[in-house]
Amino acid sequence: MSKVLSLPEAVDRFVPDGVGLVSVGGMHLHNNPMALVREVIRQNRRIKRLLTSPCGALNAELLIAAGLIDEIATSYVGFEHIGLAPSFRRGIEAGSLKILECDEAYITHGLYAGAGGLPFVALPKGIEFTDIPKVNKENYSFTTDPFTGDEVPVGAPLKPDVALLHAYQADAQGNAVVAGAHFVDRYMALASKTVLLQVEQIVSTKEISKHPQGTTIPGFLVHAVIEAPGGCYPTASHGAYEFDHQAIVEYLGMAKDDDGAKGYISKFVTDLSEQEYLEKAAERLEELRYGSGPLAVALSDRKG
Amino acid sequence: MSKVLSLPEAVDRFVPDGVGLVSVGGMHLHNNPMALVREVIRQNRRIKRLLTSPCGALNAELLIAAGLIDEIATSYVGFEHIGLAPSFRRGIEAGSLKILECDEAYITHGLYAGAGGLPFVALPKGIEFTDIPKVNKENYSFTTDPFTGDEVPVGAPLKPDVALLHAYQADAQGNAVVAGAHFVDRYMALASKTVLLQVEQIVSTKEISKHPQGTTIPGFLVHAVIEAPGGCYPTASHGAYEFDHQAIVEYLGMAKDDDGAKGYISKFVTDLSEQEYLEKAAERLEELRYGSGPLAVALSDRKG
Amino acid sequence: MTVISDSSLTFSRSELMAVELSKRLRNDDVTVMGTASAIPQIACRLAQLTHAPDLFSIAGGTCSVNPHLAPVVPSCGDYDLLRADTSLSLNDVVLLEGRADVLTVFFAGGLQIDQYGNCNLVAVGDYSHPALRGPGTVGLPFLSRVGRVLIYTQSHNARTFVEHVDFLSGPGFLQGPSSWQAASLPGGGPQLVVTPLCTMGFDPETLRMRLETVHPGVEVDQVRAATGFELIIPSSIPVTPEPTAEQLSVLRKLDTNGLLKGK
Amino acid sequence: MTVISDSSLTFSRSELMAVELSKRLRNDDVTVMGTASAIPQIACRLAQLTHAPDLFSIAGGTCSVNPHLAPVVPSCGDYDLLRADTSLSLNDVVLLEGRADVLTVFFAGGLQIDQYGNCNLVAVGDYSHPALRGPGTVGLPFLSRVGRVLIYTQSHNARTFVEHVDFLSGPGFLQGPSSWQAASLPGGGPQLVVTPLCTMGFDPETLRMRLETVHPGVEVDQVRAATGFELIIPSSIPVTPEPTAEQLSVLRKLDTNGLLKGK
Repeated sequence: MSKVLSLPEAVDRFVPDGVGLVSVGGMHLHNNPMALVREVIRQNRRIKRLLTSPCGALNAELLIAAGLIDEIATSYVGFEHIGLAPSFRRGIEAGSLKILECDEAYITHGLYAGAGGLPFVALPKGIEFTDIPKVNKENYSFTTDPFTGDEVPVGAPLKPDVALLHAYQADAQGNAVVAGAHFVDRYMALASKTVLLQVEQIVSTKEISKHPQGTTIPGFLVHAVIEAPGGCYPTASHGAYEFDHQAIVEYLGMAKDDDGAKGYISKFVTDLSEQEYLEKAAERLEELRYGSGPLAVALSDRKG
Repeated sequence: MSKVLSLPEAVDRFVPDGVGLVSVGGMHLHNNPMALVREVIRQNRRIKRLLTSPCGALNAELLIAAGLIDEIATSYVGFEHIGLAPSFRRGIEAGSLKILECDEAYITHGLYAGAGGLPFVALPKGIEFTDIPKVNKENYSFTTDPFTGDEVPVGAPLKPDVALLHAYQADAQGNAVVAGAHFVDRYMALASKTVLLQVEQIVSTKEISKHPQGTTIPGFLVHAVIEAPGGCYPTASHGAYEFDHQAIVEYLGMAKDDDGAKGYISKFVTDLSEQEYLEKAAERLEELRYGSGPLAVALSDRKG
Repeated sequence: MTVISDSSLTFSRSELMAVELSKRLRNDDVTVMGTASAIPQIACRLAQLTHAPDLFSIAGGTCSVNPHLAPVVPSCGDYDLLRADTSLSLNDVVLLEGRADVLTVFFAGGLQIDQYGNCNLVAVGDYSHPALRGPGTVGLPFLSRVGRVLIYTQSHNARTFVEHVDFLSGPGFLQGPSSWQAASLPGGGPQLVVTPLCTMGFDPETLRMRLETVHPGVEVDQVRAATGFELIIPSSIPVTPEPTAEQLSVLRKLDTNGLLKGK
Repeated sequence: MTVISDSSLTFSRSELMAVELSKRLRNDDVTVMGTASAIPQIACRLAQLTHAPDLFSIAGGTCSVNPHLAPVVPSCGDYDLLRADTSLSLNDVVLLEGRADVLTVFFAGGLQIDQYGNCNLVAVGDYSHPALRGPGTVGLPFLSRVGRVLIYTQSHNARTFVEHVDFLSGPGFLQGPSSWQAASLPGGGPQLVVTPLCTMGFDPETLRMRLETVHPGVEVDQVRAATGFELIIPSSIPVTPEPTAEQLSVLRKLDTNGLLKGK
């Protein structure tokens, strides 16, 4: 049974307007599922809560800039060495964006708990000495360790309604290869009710099963497979292309205020189809493509 | 800094007589670190508690047959389709072997908790409807889920003092490749204070780093690397050789009573050095070696 | 060697069991099996190759998904099982076993199985001084969470099918309707029991085991005598349909090792 | 571009910071770094290539161990970092971050850093209506568990070095000796702060920050003025040693992208 859908169909079918908790994959400027993010913006689907990996970047920032996010659960949104995330920052400073303050360990262990049907997860000592549990009582609490009698910090399970994820390759059933770092994307796939997967390339099941140990997302977790070559641009797609530093700088330049951010959204998202967007980016994408250096060779069995 | 030690040196240095909790890797008849197990028997090191993967086999059975185990924490010891584990069974029926009754989910999540410094782990609903928590109050308990107010089952973290593990290859620093299924071996490596790793082959760091995505045990977790080609025999070594059905049947034939089991231990373990044992097994090992079928080709990048 | 051969087809009881399990699998199922699972492994492959091509099946040891293997191997941890569509880790599969919404079928068994489908793989007799120590429960507590539990055993006798299990290691319908409802478990409970003699289901009212079909050549009284509790026996019991020529042909192409042959 | 050039050597402040961090690393260390970590990444590689060949170093984004990369890249999540000795998953690294007995060094920083080494990456001002919203804390709560915390920042001014952090997102010595002792945390707390002006340690009695060395060309009064709390200033403050020719040579072979050059 093929799960292959076009980008507009997949978002239309699986991301209802006003959807509850959406998790968006990728970390920092890598493997952000930007084709899915752009399509959510084009279809103007409001998201009650957005959950990022421990480090969100353009994936969260653009959805915020488009005014679609009520509340964000995250431990970081930014552009690493390039700069802060302007719409995220302005939204919180202005009070228009609510935040569930998280830390990396909670997001990771919370997804583990969500994936495994664990009622909650006990956290390692330390978080209770920060101000984080004080400002996020929805995700953090305390209970008794029955083995020692101590009060210990615990986190609520994270169970997204929808996950927007990127992988390198998948077959039509959704069996997928993650070519580089997995970040927390696999746990998002395990923990989420509905998984939308954009990939650089759809291949046959026969092809994907040549590398069973690299094919780590099983199709039964996936609800829609979208072929989106270049779909992480301007972020990196591990195994395919690097992130585009100058495109990020261009965004940061435009997004200095809300109007500028909206201008970027119009110019680069809503005024264009995904295909038109990628046609404009095609030349840059070629320049950013990984060559045949040692890593490309070492990881060549991950490639199509 | 090389961590390479001979088998006798590694056991002598890191497995003191009367050691607390020892975890032994491998699952069913696969990747049992038998060279380490045999050496522990030769050096007659008593183990207070032995922890198996969810499915222990010859790794646990031989240590029990040798009379070295006071108590075992396990969810299964047996020989799958071949038969029950006679010394395990007799020990418990006679009361000479104590048992901490566990289930697969607790062993897995408990190692996760031990690996991560989590004070305990909340378990998915269900175990409380079995008799297991009633007979193992040391590992299972109950506490309040502060998010719902429910009483939920929880497990204590598993933190072995020593792990006896097998991997396919390692470099002298202990960076190691697991060639086939990982079972819970990687979590044992993460959760244990001291890790002894037997490998089919020691290779250079340069060689091992050709496949960074397959090299999933970092050297800083490993305290001793032992080159033990054939060291899983008569169990399978994923990527190298199959298990020896007839050798298991031979063991089961001899171990029908305690004297028979002791006879096996003398004949196949204590009366021989590891090298002498493997010389006797050499012909069978050659027959059991994986050929060059489709899997061998698909996984060839894991090979030396 | 107990071969059933009262027709033009000749098949073993284990082959019939695999076919019966296979027929209960649906195209949208995600199945998991554990230790010594040749019968369910073949049942799943057979379903994939006949009526349920999209079924996903997880080999509980290696945790590979949809192993391509033919011949089927007896150990669930075999390296060859890694030739598959996808590889999960054991940790992933244990996580998924916490979730009844993802995994829909688990194949279970026991040293003892009681009238409510509770299973015991731990100990027969007093737990502290067992008459028979079993291997251990592995993943059986997961029975309480999975969509449908399909039980199979190659021993149909009064030592296996008991009034009450001596140690509950795999929850079926617990102590019956009131305890089952009070538990409000996410799983759907046991649905089927397949043995070398018959197939059994569960009465929706009492949640007690009920005879459904007897295998060719087996008498109802034979089943009754081999069962250590009062089995619900409807007035009319059909004979288990024989495997079709197609089913047997597919099955035997998978089982060239003959794991099910003659058993 | 602030180049220090009062000797035959010429080096940037960032290069000096990397060298100072490097000198604090030991041969048996296992280090972790996070976001935007060019300086600690180079510090670790430099240590491996000079006095600490057995040091293990984890790039917090990709979670590769001992990346071989030269030139060093600015993003901790870069695909090229996977060229390394070993690959862990993010989940593995988060697990290890629960354990002070395994990971011995974490490189930290903050929008605000207070006199006890507490860090804030979350919000400046009132949390509900912050004057400056930071990116978020990522893994900083882990500071309380790791063996030694090495803090570095490229901003040495009174907005960064404050009496009390407005939001505690990375625990240092908390509110000083009594709170630190009461917490009995597994980690050893902050050991060093490196800035473009100086290096600072912590007074063992009061656990307050104490000036250790001033970088070449920097006056003690300049440091005092740039620090928003009362820094402990011993009577005699040595000048930070200049990087050796060997250190600079190794460092620049790693940093052919010039990430630290001229900063």
